[in-house]
Amino acid sequence: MIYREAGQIKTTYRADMAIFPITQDRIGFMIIMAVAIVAIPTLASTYVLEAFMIPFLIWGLAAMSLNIMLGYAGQLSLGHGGFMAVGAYAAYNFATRIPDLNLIVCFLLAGLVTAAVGVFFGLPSLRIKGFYLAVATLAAQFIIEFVISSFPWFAGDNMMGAVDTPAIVLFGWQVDETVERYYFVLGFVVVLTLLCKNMVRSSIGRSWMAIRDMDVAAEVIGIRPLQTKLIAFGVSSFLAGIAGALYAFVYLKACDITSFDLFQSFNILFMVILGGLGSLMGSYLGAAFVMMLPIVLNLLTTTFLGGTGHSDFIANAEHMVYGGLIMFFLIVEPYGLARMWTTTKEKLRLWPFPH
Amino acid sequence: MSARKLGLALLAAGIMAGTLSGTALAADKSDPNKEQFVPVLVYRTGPFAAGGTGMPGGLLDYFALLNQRDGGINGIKLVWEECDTGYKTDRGVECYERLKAKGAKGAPFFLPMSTGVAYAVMERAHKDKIPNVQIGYGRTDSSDGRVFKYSFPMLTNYWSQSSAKLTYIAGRMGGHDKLKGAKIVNLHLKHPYGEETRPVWDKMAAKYGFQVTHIPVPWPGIDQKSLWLQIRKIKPDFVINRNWGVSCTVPLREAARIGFPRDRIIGVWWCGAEEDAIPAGKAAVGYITAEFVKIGQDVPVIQEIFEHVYGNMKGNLSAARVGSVFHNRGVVWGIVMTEAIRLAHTKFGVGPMSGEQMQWALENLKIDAARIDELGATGLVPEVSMSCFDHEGGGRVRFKQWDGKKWNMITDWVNSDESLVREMIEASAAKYAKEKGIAPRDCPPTGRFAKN
Amino acid sequence: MSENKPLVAVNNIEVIYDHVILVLRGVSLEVPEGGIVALLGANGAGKTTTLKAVSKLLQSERGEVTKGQIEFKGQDTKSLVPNQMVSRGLIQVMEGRHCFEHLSIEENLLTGAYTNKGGRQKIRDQLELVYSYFPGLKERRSSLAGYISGGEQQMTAIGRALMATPSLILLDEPSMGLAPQLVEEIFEIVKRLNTEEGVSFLLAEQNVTMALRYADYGYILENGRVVMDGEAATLADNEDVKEFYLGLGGGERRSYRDVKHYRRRKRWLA
Amino acid sequence: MDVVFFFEVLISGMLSGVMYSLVALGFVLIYKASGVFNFAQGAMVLLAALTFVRFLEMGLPIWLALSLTLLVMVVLAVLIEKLVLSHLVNQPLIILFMATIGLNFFLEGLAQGVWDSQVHGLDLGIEDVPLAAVEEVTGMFISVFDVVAAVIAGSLVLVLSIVFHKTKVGRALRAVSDDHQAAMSVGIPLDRLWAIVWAIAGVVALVAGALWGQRLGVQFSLSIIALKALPVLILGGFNSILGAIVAGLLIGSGEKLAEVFLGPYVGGGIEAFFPYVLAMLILFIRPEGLFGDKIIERV
Repeated sequence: MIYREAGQIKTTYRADMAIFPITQDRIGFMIIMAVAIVAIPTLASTYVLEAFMIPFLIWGLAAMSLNIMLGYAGQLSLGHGGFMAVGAYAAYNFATRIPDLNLIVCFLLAGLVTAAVGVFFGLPSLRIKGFYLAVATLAAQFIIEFVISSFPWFAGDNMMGAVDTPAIVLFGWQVDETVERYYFVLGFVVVLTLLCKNMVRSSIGRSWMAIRDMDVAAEVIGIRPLQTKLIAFGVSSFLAGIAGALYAFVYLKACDITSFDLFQSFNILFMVILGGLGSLMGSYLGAAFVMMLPIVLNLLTTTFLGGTGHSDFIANAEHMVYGGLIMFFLIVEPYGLARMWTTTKEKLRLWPFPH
Repeated sequence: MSARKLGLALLAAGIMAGTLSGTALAADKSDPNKEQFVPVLVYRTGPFAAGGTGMPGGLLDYFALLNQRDGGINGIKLVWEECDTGYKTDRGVECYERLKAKGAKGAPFFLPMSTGVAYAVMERAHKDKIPNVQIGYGRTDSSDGRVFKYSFPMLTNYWSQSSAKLTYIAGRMGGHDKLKGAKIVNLHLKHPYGEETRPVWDKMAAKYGFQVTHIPVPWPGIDQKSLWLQIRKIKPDFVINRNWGVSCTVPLREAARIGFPRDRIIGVWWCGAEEDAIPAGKAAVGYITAEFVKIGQDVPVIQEIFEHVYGNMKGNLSAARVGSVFHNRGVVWGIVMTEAIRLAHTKFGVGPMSGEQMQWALENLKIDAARIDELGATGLVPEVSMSCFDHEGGGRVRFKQWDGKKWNMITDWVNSDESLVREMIEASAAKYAKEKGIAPRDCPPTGRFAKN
Repeated sequence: MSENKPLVAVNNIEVIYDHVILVLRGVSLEVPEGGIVALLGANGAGKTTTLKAVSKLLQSERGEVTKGQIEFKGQDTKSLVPNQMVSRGLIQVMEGRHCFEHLSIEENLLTGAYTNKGGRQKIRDQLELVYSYFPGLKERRSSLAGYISGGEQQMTAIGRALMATPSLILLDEPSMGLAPQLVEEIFEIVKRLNTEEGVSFLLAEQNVTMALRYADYGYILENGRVVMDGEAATLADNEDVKEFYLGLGGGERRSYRDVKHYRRRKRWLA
Repeated sequence: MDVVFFFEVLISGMLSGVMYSLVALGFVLIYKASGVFNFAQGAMVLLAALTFVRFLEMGLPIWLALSLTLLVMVVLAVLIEKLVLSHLVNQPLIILFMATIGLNFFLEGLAQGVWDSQVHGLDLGIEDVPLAAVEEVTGMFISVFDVVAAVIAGSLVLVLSIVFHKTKVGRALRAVSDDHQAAMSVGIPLDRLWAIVWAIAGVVALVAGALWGQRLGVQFSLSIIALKALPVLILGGFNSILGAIVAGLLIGSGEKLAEVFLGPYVGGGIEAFFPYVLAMLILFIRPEGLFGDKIIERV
């Protein structure tokens, strides 16, 4: 009886259209926010914030950006690492070349630049589909890497190739301490996630899903495929660009093209699939899994086997466990961690009388 | 169903244990005031594992030797914790955050083990006051210690190396004046690390009147046929091999295919390990690379490691790798870092050192020939003379050649073109200082830069 | 029910998907040797699930038979996998045909002979037999199955099943998306196969009129339960069936209270 | 322009391309049999080559090392089928794709964990030197090794094409890739077929691994070659064995010509993305690749 929508009667349209129509979900959301805003910063160590929470939020945002494209609009992209790079370098250039530009504006501009790039590389999506579309986005990945590394202008004509990002200053407030940087990222993530949540429930979200499920049929009922797909590319790469800027400015504190290579694109894809296609929450669950699990495995071996004299085999065993767990989770629940959550809710709804 | 629950439980347990382990490890049994904690980054898996095990292996072998033979440094035992980055920058940052506060006084210094990690922790290390030490790699312009207080690209940096290579090439051609009209191809990885030496080659080409062609190798560089077809058209006198991992080996094969002499390929030291030459087989014979240590087992300190460390089954590598390129570099790192700890003890008293104290020690470190002999490291380590002005403290390079079985040292220490390199470093560092709003410290030129 | 020993006996099975969704509860049915049995019901009543439970295809859909048992030729099928069912003579033609789009019609048919151990000549003979029932397919034998019409695909699918020389074919919604004439044609062929080749059929259909015309016996499924069964003729005569499945309500509307009365009656029997 | 040089670039490019085709072939096999893009193919190349070279280093004669490695790959295929794939039958293809990513990590760890992460030299006894005759007549440098590799790749393609298009098992495999469940419904034993095809893919991986291993040394980087095989795969069509080889020739020659003749004008290194651009351009004309099965869309 803990989780049940029965008895929650919606009396207004507003209530019916709320983001969290079920009270328990609403309470759940409040709890998550309370934990994220109050509990984590006060309880977690600097290490946990720096090494887990900040990158987790950024990767969650990146995964959400791909999930919008893949999970909602059905367009596979292996270029999101490249889009993040565009965002990072765009933000770097805005921040260093236009003095006194508010950093939030700067990030948003970077997002827009990335969106433009994303839309450009999304053009082939009208004709090319599925895994074949992946090639277009792979080309995007490599072309972006090539352009950024070929023209030193992007890296501020720096002889070193990699560049440090400027300090984050907002209205005279220097975002420098770990907790401050955590809030900075959290702010972006919460606002953008709520916006996305609303977007996927709106008519654009529905037309994405229609395109995903059967684009020819969607076209027949009056959805313009190219426009819809391009909006998905645009929104998705906008988010990816912001995630990239956050990654460079807040996490790495450096712009280095090698941090946005193909493997990061793959990682984002893993997060989306493991988290659950077409679930915003799944993006974050997936990000947690893909980003944190290897570190946790590593910490576990360090804890239990001591921090010295690891054999190569143990390092490789971590890979094996990680790969094994991916397969294990897929076998147990192919539709991702988010679906696991839904199934659990289903069980709670029936509890204590299953059938 | 039970399997699913088990999975979730495992995940939950994993995350719990992960977050808790930070505290769990701090509670060590032995007296923390008698120990010097050192963070050690490794990468045991992936395409660069040869270096990622070899160098930490040598470093730890030397630490083990000191613990075993001398009972540590002035009675302070060295203890360490490894962290595997897999050669990924983000994991490197995680490792930095994980290890920076361990030990009695936190990490005394940090060896990032990759250029990407070196960049990513540059600012963090500065803020945390932990010296970021990159020996033989890293951010070249941080040799200007006035701007980069906590970054130490020690022994020699890439620009020094490139100028030393030119000195070597000039020697082969019969003097710097013979360089005029010569052709050199700079075959480099298309990657910030690979591109970093382009400006110095351009500058030297202008100075000495030779022609340099930069040919970027697209990652991962497993097939460089088209590049070598271009090289064949150019007919260069020398080819610089500035790659990393497998892309170091491929040029040797390609050169053999078109009959380009291998002793005219001069590799960066990161293309100069056994692991780079062996896979090329016969194609590698004659290949020459730069080096900043001495290779082989015929050094007393390496012998001692063999005896004390491997003799007591405390070795960190398979015994066959002792004396190999990566291992000896690791030993040299160990020597340099422990000498700095020793120096710190003389000023701050015997005990675990903090990052700030090590910053002082590294800036004042001098290892002269007499001390090197005393350490049993004659020829293994170049002389070091650090200062606030000069965070490189050396800049000398040796060259070695592959004979099909092993590396043979073919030159003694070759000097770099100090004034040319220093000028570029200062320009780049000044730009950084301006961007970051750092006021450079006021330090007088010292050692090799002192104006007499 | 016929006197013969049943070919398939489904005994009180319960099917759960994904560990949570209960789809079938206590379904029992029998298919006699040489019979055509119809399984009737609306969308989502559980017809397809029943067929897949029998053919063992359920395994690949995260579904699970949690209670009851299924016997084929007197043998419990619990531990068998689909290809074992096929080689024992039970094959399913899935809803929506499921032809192999990138294979030609003939290649499609030949895949059906995968378990046919009779050798090359036997397979050729069987192929000719199939073509004799579906002459249209022979003409288009080299066309890709993805490009042929729905009716041809349905024929290909049935022909493909025949290639395995089955004794029982589970036929799921053969009428789906086809023109009435084509449906009629296909049912005629089914009937001929039944009488001439002695193949038994278990037929899941929404088109109750058609199914009851050709079947000997019928079961009506609702919400995962068998609510009614009987000889085809009896069912076709039943007032409720007429009203709700055949659309032959007698003139005036009845009150809502009467609508589900047979359900009430049947609830205690299920 | 120097004509001889042009042809030299063209021919050596084609020979390079064939080396990519060898790797692409492994992908094609598994795609053809299950519709799955096998991300772990690169790891399989690594595992096969590493196993082979370590057996050789133990002092086994080459035929024994080869047979033992083959055995390992077959056992591996059976295990993969039993433990992973059989549980994922009929799931969306992206899920199976994801599972192969997990498998990729697992195999990378396994290969390096059981053997090691060091670099091993491998000498198959095929000389990697210019063909003297060709050099004398034309002035072109064409390596013996490349020609041998091309011949091996060609024969593999021939044999596999026959298997897929002329045999019962081949037909069944193509049926499986179209529709898992329908294949099961007509009595095709998915488990056995998948084990077979993964075993064949393992064998192809061994061939690719050994040839690449001689050139690069047997080391982790072998798994990265998969990346170069990707555009070949896409251009040729995921399920065309012939396509893999033709696309290899096209991509190889295309990227070399581009790098040599266009590269210097844009800073060089365009080989990294040029194959993808080439593949993309051709996909505009044929969205299913040059030789891939037509994409059939019905509403």
